[in-house]
Amino acid sequence: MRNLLPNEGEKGEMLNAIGVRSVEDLFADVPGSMRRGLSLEGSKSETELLKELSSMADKNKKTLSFLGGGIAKHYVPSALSYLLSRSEFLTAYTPYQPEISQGSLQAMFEYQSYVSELYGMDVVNASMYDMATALGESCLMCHRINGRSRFLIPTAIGEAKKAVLRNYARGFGISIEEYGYDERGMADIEDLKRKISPETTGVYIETPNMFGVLEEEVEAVRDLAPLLVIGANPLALPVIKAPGEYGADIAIGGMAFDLSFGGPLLGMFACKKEHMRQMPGRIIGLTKDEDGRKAFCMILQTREQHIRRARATSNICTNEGLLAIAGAIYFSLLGKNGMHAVAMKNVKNAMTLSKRVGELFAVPFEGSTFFSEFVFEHESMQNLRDGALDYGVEFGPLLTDNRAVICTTELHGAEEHDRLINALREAKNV
Amino acid sequence: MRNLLPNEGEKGEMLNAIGVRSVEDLFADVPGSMRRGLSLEGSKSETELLKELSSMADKNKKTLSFLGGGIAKHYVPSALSYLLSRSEFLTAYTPYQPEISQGSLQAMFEYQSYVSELYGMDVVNASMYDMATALGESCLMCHRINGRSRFLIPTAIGEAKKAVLRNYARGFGISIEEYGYDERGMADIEDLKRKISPETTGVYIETPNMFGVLEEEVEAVRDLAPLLVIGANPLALPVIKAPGEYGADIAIGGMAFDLSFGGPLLGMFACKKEHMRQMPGRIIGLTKDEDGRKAFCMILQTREQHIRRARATSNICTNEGLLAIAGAIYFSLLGKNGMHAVAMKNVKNAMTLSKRVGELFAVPFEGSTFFSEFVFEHESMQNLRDGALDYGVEFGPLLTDNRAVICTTELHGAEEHDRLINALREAKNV
Amino acid sequence: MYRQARYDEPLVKDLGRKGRIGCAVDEDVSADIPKNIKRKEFEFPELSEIEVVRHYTRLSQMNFGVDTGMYPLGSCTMKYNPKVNEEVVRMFSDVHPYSSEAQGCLELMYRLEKALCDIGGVDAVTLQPPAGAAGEFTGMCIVRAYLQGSGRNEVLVPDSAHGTNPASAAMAGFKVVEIPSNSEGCVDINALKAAISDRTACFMMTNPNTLGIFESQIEEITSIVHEAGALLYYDGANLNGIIGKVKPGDMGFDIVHFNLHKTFSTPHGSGGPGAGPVGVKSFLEEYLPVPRVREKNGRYYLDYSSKKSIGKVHEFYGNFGVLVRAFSYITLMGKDGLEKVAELSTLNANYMKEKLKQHYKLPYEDLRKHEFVISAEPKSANHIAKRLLDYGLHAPTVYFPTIVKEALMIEPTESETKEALDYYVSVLVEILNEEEREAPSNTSVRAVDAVEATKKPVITWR
Amino acid sequence: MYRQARYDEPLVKDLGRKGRIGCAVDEDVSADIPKNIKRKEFEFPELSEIEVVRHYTRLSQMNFGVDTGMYPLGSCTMKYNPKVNEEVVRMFSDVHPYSSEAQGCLELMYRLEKALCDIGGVDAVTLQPPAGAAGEFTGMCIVRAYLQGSGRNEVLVPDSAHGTNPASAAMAGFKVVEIPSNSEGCVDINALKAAISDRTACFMMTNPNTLGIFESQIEEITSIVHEAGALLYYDGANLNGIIGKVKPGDMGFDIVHFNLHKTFSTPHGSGGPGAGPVGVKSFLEEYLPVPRVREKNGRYYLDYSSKKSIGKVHEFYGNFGVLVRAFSYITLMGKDGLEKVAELSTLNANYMKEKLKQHYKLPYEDLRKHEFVISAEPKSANHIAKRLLDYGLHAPTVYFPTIVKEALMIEPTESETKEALDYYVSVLVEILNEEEREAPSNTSVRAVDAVEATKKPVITWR
Ligand SMILES: Cc1ncc(COP(=O)(O)O)c(C=O)c1O
Ligand SMILES: Cc1ncc(COP(=O)(O)O)c(C=O)c1O
Repeated sequence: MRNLLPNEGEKGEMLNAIGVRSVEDLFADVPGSMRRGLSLEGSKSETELLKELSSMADKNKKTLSFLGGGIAKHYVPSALSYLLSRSEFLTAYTPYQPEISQGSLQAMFEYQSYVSELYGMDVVNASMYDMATALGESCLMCHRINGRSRFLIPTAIGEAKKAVLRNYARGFGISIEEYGYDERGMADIEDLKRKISPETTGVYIETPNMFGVLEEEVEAVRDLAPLLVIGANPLALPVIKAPGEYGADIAIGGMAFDLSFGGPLLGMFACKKEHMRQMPGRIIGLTKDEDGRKAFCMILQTREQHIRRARATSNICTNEGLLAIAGAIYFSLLGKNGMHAVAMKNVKNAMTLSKRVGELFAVPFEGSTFFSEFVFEHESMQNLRDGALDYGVEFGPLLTDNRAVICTTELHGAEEHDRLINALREAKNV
Repeated sequence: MRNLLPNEGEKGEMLNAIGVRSVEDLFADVPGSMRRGLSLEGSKSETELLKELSSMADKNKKTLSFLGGGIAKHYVPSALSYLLSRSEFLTAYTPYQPEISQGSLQAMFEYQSYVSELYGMDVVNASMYDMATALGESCLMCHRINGRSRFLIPTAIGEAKKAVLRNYARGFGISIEEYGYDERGMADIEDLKRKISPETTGVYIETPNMFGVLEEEVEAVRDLAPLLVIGANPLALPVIKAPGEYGADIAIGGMAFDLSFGGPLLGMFACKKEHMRQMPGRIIGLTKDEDGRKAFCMILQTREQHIRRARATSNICTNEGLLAIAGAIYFSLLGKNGMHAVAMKNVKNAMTLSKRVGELFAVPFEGSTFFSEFVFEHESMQNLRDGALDYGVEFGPLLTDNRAVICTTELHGAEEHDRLINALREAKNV
Repeated sequence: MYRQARYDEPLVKDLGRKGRIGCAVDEDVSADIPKNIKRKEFEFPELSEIEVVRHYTRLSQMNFGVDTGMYPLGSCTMKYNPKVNEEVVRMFSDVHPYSSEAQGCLELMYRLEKALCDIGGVDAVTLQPPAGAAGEFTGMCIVRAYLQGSGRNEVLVPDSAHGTNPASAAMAGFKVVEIPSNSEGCVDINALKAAISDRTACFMMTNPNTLGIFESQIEEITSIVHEAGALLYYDGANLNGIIGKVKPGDMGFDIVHFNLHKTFSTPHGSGGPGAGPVGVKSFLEEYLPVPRVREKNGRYYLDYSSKKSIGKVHEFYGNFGVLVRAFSYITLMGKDGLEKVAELSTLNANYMKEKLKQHYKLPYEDLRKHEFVISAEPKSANHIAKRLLDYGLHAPTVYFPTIVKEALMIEPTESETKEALDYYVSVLVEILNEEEREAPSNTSVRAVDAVEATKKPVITWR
Repeated sequence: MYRQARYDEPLVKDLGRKGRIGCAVDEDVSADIPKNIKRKEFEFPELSEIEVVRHYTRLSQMNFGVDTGMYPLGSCTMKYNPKVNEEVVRMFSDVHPYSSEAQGCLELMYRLEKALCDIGGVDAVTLQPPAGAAGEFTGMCIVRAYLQGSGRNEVLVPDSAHGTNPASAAMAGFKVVEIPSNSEGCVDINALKAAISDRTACFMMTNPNTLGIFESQIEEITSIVHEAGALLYYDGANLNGIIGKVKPGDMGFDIVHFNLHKTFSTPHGSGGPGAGPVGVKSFLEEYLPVPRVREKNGRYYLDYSSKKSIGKVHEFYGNFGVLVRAFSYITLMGKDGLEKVAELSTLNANYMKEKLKQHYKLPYEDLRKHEFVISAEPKSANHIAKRLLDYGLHAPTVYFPTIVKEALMIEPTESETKEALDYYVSVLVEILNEEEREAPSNTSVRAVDAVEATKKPVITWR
């Protein structure tokens, strides 16, 4: 603990310089009646800490994972973790002083550019907390743009996202309504037509959706939506049409580099140029320095809370900066061919495995194209899941008592698929 | 694999520029008769590689380790591993161009200075391969200094060190002879007196020695030795007299930051100023640049193989540079108080545990002061060791069929000691 | 003299060549994509691994972090981030949030909540908000839920408040009313009394406030607010000045957020991720986001059952990786260490303030907690900031709080050595007195044209 | 224009203050040390963690590695070191060399030996030597043991040989005889014939040689040496130019060392650690150092039984951490990848050479393998080197081999992009033709006074 408190030995000297007698004098302004110490344990050595926390970490059992549901373990090149560990990126604040922060600014500009290419959108911010909060912000942004108060979302998106969205919408009195899915697991356009009204501010559609289905009805949705918000898995975009190609007003996405029990995540947010000034979050711009050299800085800050305060486009301040840098590095390492291969592999693996699982269980939405995950059915999912766990294999999440997700990414090969199928077969027969 | 071969796509263009037609033309000078391809497997993806190697690593069973014998697991602050991972240190070569390599040069100079303080010696080189090769070099250096051809070493040092030393000595016709130890496990001065002769070039003594015993006869050895070589564990030196205080001509030592199955290790080598020009290895010196700024560069290179060739003081070229930098960082992080505490803890743990083990087994050399390790006896050590392994506890190495080392460092607490004692008690009763 | 590294580093898109790749993946896969949704064109730069690594290594050297030098950004608590935390976080990096085998993660969350309850003087904590502002928003959602139907739709904030406070309140649907500061830089009690009414839902404050001054009339403030039937919200960004000395809950706050990336030493990552856990008094516990972490017979589990819960503010359980670092830090420091954090951060701030007030204008009364604000007048705060960069020192926060002209807001934190403080002071004095000159010159680029950048926004390379 | 970072960074001893510490250890321990051996005074600098981290972070920015820019040191094979290797090595970092539970480590060693046998065209390999020079010394010990009593006590080396070759031979007790190069820069066959005798124990060479030229008379050389009853030693430092194309064993070499820190992409660590495994033909296998790694029924074990073994050259099994990286690299690259290493490193070298020979003097004939030597004449090699630094490019090896005046020895490796090669060439041409000027100016310090440094050696801060 002393390693982090360098001036312990300099206290006397410094108190002298201040002209007080004791450290307590520095707290004379705090009413004594409310003072109270901590009841935590005492400080630990690094060795004790590592022992304690590694034994805690060991309580997380390792399984062969087919877990999905909006987040999945993907391949992360070692070079990425190394570069992110560099303290010049890791221990910097938001780049308020651009001259001494060109490194993170350029990396974030590159991130914005990559996302812009990937999503086919004009304007990208330098990250949101996650895809769920990005969805929330997109709803508010629609409301700012056209003033209307009904936001339509698919039934086939994760419950968690809906819960977050509702919190964002409530303050502005925006109602969230759902439109259903058809037998292919895609947007039910007839239902959407029924739900849409002059009060609709925007319509959200997601691809792949909660069922892992690559959505084929985006165009039909666009034709109906006053403002179109598309959520897309960035890893799928190299092989499917970009939100920009559909004319999305806003596009959102999310990414996890480490699973890290669900966070931190990278929330992506992009929009059309015409909506730029309604955009939430930080934006990095390219400019020049005094000598005419290429330089970067934060721009359009008058939208933000530190200037606009109560009328800001969002309250976001600290975002997921390091993950935006991670994004830039990831996209650079994968490049065109790597991104393409990963996308293809996630389709291929989902298709192959869904067929094999389909031999044992009902797999709804067969015939649709799956990206990395798909849903299957069993009368008692919880039992099946527990049974598979006995074989060291885990799938999920459960969507209902008899529906669950299986997720298979580019990290899986035939061996992993075999292990899942065996575990499912055994667990089914119990 | 393609990620490491950027010019695959540029081949044609580059061959054109060279003026040849195919890559094969570049190998026209290699007689076809001797050409043969590899029979290795094909290239792997990063994912496949990590799967394969982590399953290989999993074959190393984790035990609670009391293994010693010249190398032990010690506390390594996380800041050290981080700083060493910085590629400016990690991926640089020997600092042949000092102007662009001041970072590693200053760190190595600081390493030399730390070792100089620790060992109380004038001159330190920027690392040797390990302590065993440092011993070999010290023997040759004695020979260079006085021309004599018998080198005396204690019986109570590790077999491996002796084997390395013999290889170094053989080329110069130096005979290696041993002097024994007394009932305290320390240098047997009477025996040394018998062995010493006008042909003796130098005498080596080590503390703590193979029995973990802190040597108390160094002065007596010094009074007899024409040239005195002291080997000391750097972690013990904050609490025991430095080699320089005894007037050592040469001092050596070794350190491991990661165990890493025994390597790489840091070999330390220091000498008196008067012997400086006989010193093996690279030396960093402090000087100035053109503007009068503090600067560092390699010095006294005329001793080295790239200039002196067959008459160099050693053949060493690549050394353990990164570990010398690690040494500087380690010493800086621990500082005076940390080094002192670690030293004390290694004595205290060894003393405490040896007493507890002494209640179950014979512990020779009781009454001597142990540093981190000690020896104990049992009629069938191999069985005892295997028995303890069943309890997940490992000690060793075995010195003989009925003697083995137990090593306990600053990483152990009462809990670990209890586990060892229990395991030993159970294993003994089988 | 300091000089930041400089490389003529192109945009990544201008590196690489067709056909290259920066990592070893199996490139030989294809699958059928329905024609109507298949992408026709997809272009990304193509670089080999060495090109990517060099590019971002060079960029990193053109960036400045706490590990590079002193970074006393006021209100940001740029303390040193212990490296051991990075080692600990790797132990937890591979756990899926929907895994049912994550007892270790749940235990960590449970124990971190308990520790924050102790530190904050609150009864229950949610770890879900992914940043301080998200914590504020969570708090405002709780206020909204708790006061539903009461007709209370105003949130009061001091004029010295951080921008996220009014923004978060507004996002939760409240009308924001600003309370002016008095001549001591503190909440003007009369103004507060005048503003408060049965429309008031909540008063948001931070204490010590953004001037670094402890609002010693806090007891009076809380009783005014509570008697009016409103809630009191604590913005925890300034906890570093009082941690272990006094607990926000004990001051009378009902809702408290913690900035783990400030007080609890998790690195700022060039802008994030952070974490903004929120603690509440027991009467608000059932409003906290779901899931809650609970324990039964030594097993931890996630509980989604709370009926009154506001729902969710993050897709999963928040920025768990940040939580791990904070837990590691709290464990390392312990009670004794954390109590010293307030002492030494306050000592450092007052030490600098004493030295500087002989040269710079120091508005408001003397004693500070962990930070203080001076005015650069008659020079511009911006110029002082840029000149500091030339010495390899990061600038303080400038122009905040807005109630001080040419504000320089300095927060040295407990991490800095006396020598570092002395050097920073000496440079501040030197540049105040020097002849006017252009700045900065020693950074990788010189003064950046931000005006042009916003006028003609270039946001991507497309 | 490139500018290396610069900090006025004091020596670590001038940082810190009495009573500080840089890590969290239990400081409250003491034990009895006998008075006669107890140390009275022990002084070390006392720094807090932030001071240590800043100090070495700043120093690192004043250093240049492969990750910073092109580093074409001839004979050193400064290729890019894949980051995945650093991830792999961590998996093995905690195993004690005397553990009996280390099957994973032993398997890795066993399989690495097999892979090197394949690559080297040899029958058995020891991984023990901790560097190239140590490999040479090991080889010479083997020669010594094999020829014991034969009266053969001379080792021949070409005059272009690396300094470690004669030094290693001498350290093993041999007399060293230099063989001059012919006008093509290769071994002068007649001189070899003249020098060889029944006193000759061994001829050490590297092929391609240090000029980057493949000694195409290698078959004649090996038969001369073997007919004379001597052994042939291969210095593997230059394997990168031929790996996968031709095997040293197939060229007729009896003993071969490998520089894992060159051909096999393990980072050089500012000077080490390296690893210098040695391979031999079967008739020499029993002389290899102990222990050997053996396999029986799927279990690996260490075998110390070899009677004729030369013993040991490292306390344990060599630089295992380096071995892991090399194994990882070989696994990643595979047969197809490794074969391309020679192709592309040779392509890159010849490409640069072709462009440069229009401007610089190129001694000896044209075709090169992975490296080539040009002469800076009439300028000095040192000046060219220093000017390169100003562009953020590391200099080539200078003044080696000594048979070329003002030698610049350039080895681009297969890692570098064509663009990087083009840029390096363009800078080399530019600085050859520019007016004389002082150099370097853009590095963290300017020209270092090495003469004074050696005249009055200051080796420590004491
Ligand atoms: C006083 C104050 N409140 C709130 C915040 C917002 O916290 P965050 O950036 O984590 O959203 C900050 C951050 O700068 C702050 O300084
Ligand atoms: C041709 C040659 N041989 C031998 C060596 C010695 O290898 P090491 O430095 O690993 O001891 C080198 C290293 O520079 C070399 O270039």
